[in-house]
Amino acid sequence: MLEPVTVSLASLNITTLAPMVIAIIGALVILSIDLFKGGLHKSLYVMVSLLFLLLDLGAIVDFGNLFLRNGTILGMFDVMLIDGLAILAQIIIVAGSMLFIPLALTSKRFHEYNYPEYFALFLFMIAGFQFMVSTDNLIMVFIGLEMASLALYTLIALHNRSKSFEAAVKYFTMGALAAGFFAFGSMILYAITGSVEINQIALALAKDEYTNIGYVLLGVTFLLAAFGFKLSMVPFHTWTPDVYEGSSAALAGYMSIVPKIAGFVVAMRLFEFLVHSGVVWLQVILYVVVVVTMTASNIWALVQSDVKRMLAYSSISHAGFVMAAILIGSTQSNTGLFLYWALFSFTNLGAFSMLWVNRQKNLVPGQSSDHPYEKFSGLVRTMPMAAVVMALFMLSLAGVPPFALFWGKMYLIGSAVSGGYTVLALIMALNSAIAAYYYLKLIVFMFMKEPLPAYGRKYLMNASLSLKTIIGIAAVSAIFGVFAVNPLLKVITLFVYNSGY
Amino acid sequence: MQEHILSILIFFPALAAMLGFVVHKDSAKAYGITVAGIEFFLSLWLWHIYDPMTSGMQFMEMAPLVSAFGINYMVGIDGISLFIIILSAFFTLIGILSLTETRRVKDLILTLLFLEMTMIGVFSALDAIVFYVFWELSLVPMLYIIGAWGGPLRIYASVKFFLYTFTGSLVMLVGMLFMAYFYYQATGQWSFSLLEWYRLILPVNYQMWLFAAFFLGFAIKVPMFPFHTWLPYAHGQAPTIGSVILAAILLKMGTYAFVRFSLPLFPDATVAFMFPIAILAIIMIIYGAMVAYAQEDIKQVVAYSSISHMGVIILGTFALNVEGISGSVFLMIAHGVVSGALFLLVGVIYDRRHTKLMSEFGGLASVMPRYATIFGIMMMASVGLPLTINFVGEFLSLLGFYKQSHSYTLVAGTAIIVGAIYMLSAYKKAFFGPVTKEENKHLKDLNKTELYGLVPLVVIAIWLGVYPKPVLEPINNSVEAIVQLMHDKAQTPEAQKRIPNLAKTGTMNSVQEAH
Amino acid sequence: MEIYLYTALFSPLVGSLITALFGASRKTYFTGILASGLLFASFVSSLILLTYVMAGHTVHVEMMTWIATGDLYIPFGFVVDQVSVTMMMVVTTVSTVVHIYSIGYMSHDKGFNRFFSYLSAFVFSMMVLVMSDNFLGLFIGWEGVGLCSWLLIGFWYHKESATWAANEAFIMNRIADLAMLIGIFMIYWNLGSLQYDVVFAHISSLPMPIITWIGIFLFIGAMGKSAQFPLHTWLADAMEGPTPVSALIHAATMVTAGVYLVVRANPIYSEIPDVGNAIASLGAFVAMFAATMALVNRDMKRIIAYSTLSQLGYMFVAAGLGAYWVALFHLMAHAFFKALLFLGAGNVMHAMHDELDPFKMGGLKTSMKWTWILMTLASVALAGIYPLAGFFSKDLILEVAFVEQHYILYTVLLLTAGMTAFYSFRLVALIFHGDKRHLEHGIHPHEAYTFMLYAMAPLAILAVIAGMVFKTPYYQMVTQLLPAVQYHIHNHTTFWIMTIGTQLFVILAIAYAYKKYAKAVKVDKKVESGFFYQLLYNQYYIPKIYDEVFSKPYLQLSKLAWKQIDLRIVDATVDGIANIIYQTGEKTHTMQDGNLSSMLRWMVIGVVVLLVLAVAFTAGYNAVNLRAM
Amino acid sequence: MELTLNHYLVLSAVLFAIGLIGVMRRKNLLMLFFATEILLNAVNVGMAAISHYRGDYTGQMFAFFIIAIAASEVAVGLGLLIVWYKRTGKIDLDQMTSMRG
Amino acid sequence: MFEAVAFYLFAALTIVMFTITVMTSQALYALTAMAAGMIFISAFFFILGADFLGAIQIIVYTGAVMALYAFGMMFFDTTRNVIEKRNNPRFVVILGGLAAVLVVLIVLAPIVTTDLNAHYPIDTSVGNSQAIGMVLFTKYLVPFEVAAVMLLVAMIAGIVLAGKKMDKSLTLMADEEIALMHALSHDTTEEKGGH
Repeated sequence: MLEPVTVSLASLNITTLAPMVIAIIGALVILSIDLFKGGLHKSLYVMVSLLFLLLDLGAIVDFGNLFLRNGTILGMFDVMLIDGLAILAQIIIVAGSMLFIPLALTSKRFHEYNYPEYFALFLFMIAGFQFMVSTDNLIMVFIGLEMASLALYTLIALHNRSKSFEAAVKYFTMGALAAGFFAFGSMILYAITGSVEINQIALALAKDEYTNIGYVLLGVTFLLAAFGFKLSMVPFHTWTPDVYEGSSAALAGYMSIVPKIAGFVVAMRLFEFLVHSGVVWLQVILYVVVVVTMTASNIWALVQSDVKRMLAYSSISHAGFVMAAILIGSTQSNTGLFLYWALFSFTNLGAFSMLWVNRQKNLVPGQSSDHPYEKFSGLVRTMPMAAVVMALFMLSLAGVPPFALFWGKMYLIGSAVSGGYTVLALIMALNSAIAAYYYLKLIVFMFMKEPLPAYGRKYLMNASLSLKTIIGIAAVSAIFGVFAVNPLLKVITLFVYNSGY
Repeated sequence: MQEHILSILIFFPALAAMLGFVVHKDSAKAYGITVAGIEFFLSLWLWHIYDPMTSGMQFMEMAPLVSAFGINYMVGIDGISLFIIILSAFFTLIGILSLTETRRVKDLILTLLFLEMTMIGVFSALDAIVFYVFWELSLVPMLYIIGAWGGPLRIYASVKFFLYTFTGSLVMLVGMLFMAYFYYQATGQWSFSLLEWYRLILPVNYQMWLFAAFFLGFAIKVPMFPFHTWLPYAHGQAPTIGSVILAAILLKMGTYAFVRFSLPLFPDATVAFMFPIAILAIIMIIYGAMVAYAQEDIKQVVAYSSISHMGVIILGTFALNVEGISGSVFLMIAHGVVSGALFLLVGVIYDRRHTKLMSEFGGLASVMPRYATIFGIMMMASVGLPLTINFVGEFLSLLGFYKQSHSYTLVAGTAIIVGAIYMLSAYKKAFFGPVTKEENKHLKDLNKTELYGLVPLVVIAIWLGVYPKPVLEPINNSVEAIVQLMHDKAQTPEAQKRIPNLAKTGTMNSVQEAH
Repeated sequence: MEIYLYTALFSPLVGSLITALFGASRKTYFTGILASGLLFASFVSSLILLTYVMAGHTVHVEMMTWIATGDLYIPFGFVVDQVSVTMMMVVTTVSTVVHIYSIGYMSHDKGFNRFFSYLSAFVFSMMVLVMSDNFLGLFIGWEGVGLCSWLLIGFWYHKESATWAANEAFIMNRIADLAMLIGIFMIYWNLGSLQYDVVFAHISSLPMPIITWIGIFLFIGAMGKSAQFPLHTWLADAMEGPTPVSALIHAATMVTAGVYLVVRANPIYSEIPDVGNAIASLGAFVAMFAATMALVNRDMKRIIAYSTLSQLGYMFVAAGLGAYWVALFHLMAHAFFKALLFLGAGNVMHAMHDELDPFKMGGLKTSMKWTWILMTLASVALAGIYPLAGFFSKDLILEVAFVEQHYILYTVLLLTAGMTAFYSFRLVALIFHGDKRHLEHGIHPHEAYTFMLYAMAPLAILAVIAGMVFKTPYYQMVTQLLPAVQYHIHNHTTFWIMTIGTQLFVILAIAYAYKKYAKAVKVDKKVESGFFYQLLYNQYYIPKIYDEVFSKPYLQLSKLAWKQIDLRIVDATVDGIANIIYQTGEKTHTMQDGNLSSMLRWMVIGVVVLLVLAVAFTAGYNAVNLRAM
Repeated sequence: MELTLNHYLVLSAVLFAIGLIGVMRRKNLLMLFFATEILLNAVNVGMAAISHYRGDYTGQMFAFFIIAIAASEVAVGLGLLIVWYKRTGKIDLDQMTSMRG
Repeated sequence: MFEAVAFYLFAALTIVMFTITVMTSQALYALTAMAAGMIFISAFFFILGADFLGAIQIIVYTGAVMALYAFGMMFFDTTRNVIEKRNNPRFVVILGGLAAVLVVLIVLAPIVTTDLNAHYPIDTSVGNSQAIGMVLFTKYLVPFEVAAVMLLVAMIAGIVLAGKKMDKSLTLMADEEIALMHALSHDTTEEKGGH
């Protein structure tokens, strides 16, 4: 017979669930509000979401303090793992979400914002990502991932036009395949180690001295494919441009940041010990994947005719760039990863917000996508401030100093150099040069061409004060990012180093 | 104020540019002149309070930027940078003064002010990353200037300019990071401070790689053969003001960086690469001159002549002795003045006729005598006539390199011949002969605005040719410090031999040594 | 004395600058008079300095630092010693005359003011050249006169030929200047200074090869300025400039700078007699070579130019053989009579409406009596007839060659003397005697302004007396600095035979010239189409060869470098790389065909590739481990 | 012949591959979703087998959650299909190529 | 022995069923074959002693999932022959086959492990369901709850997506049209269609 289990509540550390629970409660609150009184304006939901996210962030920051005092916190039968990575990732996730959710406050009406469920799902998704990063149990990762993904698919589809359905279906289907890969990969690792917890897996593998190398590689292959999908590594990236194009610019921007950081953290937990285990294969594969992802997506971005698709490819490239940090696997590089992503999120937020504000509902004749380059022709004449700000984001993305992203880029390349990956560092640098071309292309259109009359009054269609504020925040942080670098570096290093990465 | 003079110099124009958004577009030029004028006077004041007898850095400022990674905002100047800074301020002023552009003048002027910030920043940065920041940032306004106000191929030209330079400098960035990593390994601390780096003696094989990485960045900027092809396009398409600044200041960034980075950081590699680079420099000199000779467009002649002259500067830099390096630094300034003036002059004629083809002109000397005179003076300066500014630099550069190699110098010396060939033939085509074209018969001679821009340049070109001492002396003192540093750091016997030791001999009495 | 030095040096500059201000304005005699006046001041100052130097003093001033860096220290230093004062006298005298003359000559020219500005600038440069106390200072003047020469040759810039000649002169001089620079570099790196006194004091301490190379390089520099073969072609072409310019620059002063350099650097050349011999040989060759070309030329000014070239050859013979003072003396004498000759030619040109072919003139002595007299006088002096200047200076060089036992040189020079006499009087005969052929062309000649003739008078006087009167005092003065060697043929018989023989030879040549050209001119078609005539007439085809071998190929090569190398290779490579990247994108972005099925397939392909690698790696890993076991 | 874990793993792999073929082959989205179910089921077999041979419940847990996930995916997937079908009247993925390049 | 026979039998059956599922062009066949395959898979669970899982498999898959799919099939009208354009069918099979071969190649190797201690050892003394419950509500309590939330998410997603509100797209409508639509909707009862 089974013995009754007695567990002290204290040892459970139920508070470890606090951030996610806050998000979930927020979602439920939104649903209930709608239940009692329907048809409320979206601004209410935006603000409620924002409030709960603020609480969420508060909880995380609290954990941050706790972590700095006591180190890693385990909870709920060791399923929850709050370490530095988790805290940093959650901060980026929640903060990123907080910056994106106000983008719903457009002056034009879009379908998705009519749904209170949209905001509920948004909060569920955030909770999903939070679960995903604050555990090292593959089951938990999987569930968190799926919860977030399912919500995300829906959010994309709610934009409600054929392109967004197409995007959602594509994303969903590929996601299902990736889920299969993830499950299979976890199964293989479970088969050889008898565990689904990453640190246990690492221990078991080390104990066995990687005797079952075939199995290890098999498992890693499938997991790599699964995370390759999530992080859009070539050739698992194919969904990215289509999904970005299909979804609203706001969501596309969101997708380029938040889901990826969650993916990076899990990938870091999973692959880093493998990289350090001396499995040459993995190093080589990661190397190849990183280089191919960076380069190929850059090259494809060159030939795009739509700015959003270009940004999609560019974000693939950025992801590849950051993936290099995992390959290098030093404290410096992991710090670099978070730094880069923190800075990237602001700049990318800005860039996508700029697309969002100029999203027009009715395409002009001959316009095949929402944001063709031509639309930006001569913007500096018609709306100089918008052009300057957009150019600023492009320059930052291109890594032109002193704008924010340059510092991330520099630090990452620096970590490659000090990690002994000189050639990689050079490739990273040269890729930035290729990338500069397509960012410049937009600048060229904005600053050096004559305005096209067809698009004359289409810019800032969608702008509202809150959107402008968000863009302002992004712009300010892109320009003055340099002053944030030092504190960020210090904090991130502290967190990353104390988590043992 | 004196302690923060450099920061003021760097950021004043940028701040002014931001405020300038408010200024009405009709008053933009006046605003630009005011700001550039103030900046220029500040730079003159900087010269005034600069102590020419000291060789080290002056007016140093430091503020932590990313101290966790050893990046600090650190600026300071020595004799080498001082004059290029003044030149930058000067040319911005001259450029705005003689601006004839009518399209979106305000944008152009504000862009120029931003550009001024980056230029002064580059030349006063003492931290590699700060240097890099300004270095890269300078591309942006230039991109805009070429791309928005340029000729028909402007977009191609501007993007090519940007990407080419950007690529090179990214490789340089990797080099800088490597350098910082070495410093970290050696001392356990991150630092990008140039002065800290100077203290580091690197293993020779690392020096080679790092030198190569830095070289790529600098060489594209200079531009050295075979990385020069962005230059003709950039100049050919750029508006006058763009060409002026590009030729006068931006190109100097490359050569300046050689002096500031490559030489003192990697003395052994510098010596090892001296001859290959000298060969490139010689190719630049002769090949550039030949290509210039073949041009049909007078602006392209000047553009290619820049390549040729930059070859001499490079040669002087790699002479590795005080004479050569001082000469090359002086020539940087000289070439700035002269090529800047020449581009301005080409701009004058372009404004009137909207063509730069020499075949469209001829006989201008009789129609526009003042113009022809000033052009002639500047051409002669460009050719390196004694008592003009260029001669001092060219002479010293070649003199310096003669110490390293006689035969190379002999070949490089053909600069004075081939230079004369393309310049005189271009002058002949445009200015001499009968006036054949009807349109040319009634061209107006230089007007007052144009003279305001050109006359000071003529004065400088001659003044510094006759009396280079005020400029040459500070340069000399700073260069001596660099050469001594290089000598002290040199490890290979070859390098020790090639780089003179100034400390030991004191005032060299070579007559005695010759025995 | 410094004040005189500065006056001598800077008053031409002041003149130049002031007149330059009027450069673009309408002609005003004021400029000409002012420039001439200032030059006269310079002349007077030079004269005062001459007396001072004659008394055995020298003046040496250092005005200010010019270039100082590293160990290099170059001041603006000026020295007035026996050598430079000679040159100063020559320069100021001739240029004063030419200035005054030009007021008349250029009176109808639009560029009157500009002309004086250039001319004075030239004088200033020349003064810097001769007065400098270091090599780089000399180089300033050297290049300065080059510039002024360029300006003045191309003075009539609307003429294609003039501008072409100007550029040719400048570029050719530049070639030589490079060598000179190299020589300067060598001096600096070996001696650490460029000051004459330091250099000359220590030159003998250097190893022989180095001195030799220094000597050679400096001489190549001199060759350019003095138009020695093979850099001579520019001089004849330089006659495109106004005639006073030819008189001043391309006869009296600038072209003699090369000789001056060799004389000035005599301590160097004394160390290397072999180089000296080579210089002398080249000089003799050029003397003869130029004279032959002058024999058949049909351009009045070119004939005189070739004659100048020939005389420069003489000077180099003297200088090369170590007879520096003789070279300098001939330089001085030559300056007077050659300038006179040119100015006379200028009068003729004016009268003939710029006609230059003497075969289209004739019988001018009636209408231009004074010019005739002056030119004949100058020609006699040039031919070296006793007691005119040429006899004392030129025949002295013959003696030098003889005394130094360079008989071949002597023979060559002797023959050349004959030719000189012939072509000089061929010219005089063609112009002033015989039929008035010019009437066919409807030209009615008239004599030049009187004041121009007066201006020429001092030169005429000097051409007559310079040799006779100046020789001894000059020798005494100049040998305080230069090696004092008296060239006397001690055997009196030989001396007399030689002197009288030479005189007879020259007179015969003159007589032949008169006989052939003074009456009716018969054009002998057969002779003219002969090989030698054509060879000489075409200047040994050298300009043509230069054009074919250097100019054209250089242009071709330049075009090739631009169109083929720069655009097709260097630039195309860069664009090619960019294009390859872009095209790769164009070609491969179709991989994203928007079809979900292929997207899924890509994912599976990715997995399969990874699997293949995994299996391969596992196999390899196992193989290694098994072997290890 | 004793059954070992490897038997099950091979079976799992084969089933997974069948699923992959289905995923790649199917153009009808509904039937494509069938194939994704096969993928997950294949994993479940393996999980249960490992759990059995290891004597560890974790595998069964994993399988349990996978079933849950599969079920939720069906819900969302069908929802997406329905809107898509309502809009276009087709669920053939070849119709879904408006975004490319 | 029985186990082996059962294994091979069910293995063959599942493989055949799933092959039919992916290869047939009849949607109905595919659905049926899949349902059958699922049931056969539950047989493995029973063989492996995971009774609870077997039960769940049958209930969830054959009960819920299949029902959903069947509903979907009817909705999409895919009961007839499904015409699918095939491109490179051979490529697909080769790729799939290759994947299978490669994975099988690896999983054929025996697993060597020193770590034989199960984290949550199977306790034969109690029933499978009980034991599962024990683990599920201790260690996997959080995942379990999160899975519940996930199902909620899926539910909301399904409802929202299939709801009537999706029929008209505000995204594609101009502002005037939306205003007009709202004006009309106040008259009718159509307040909101999501629920």
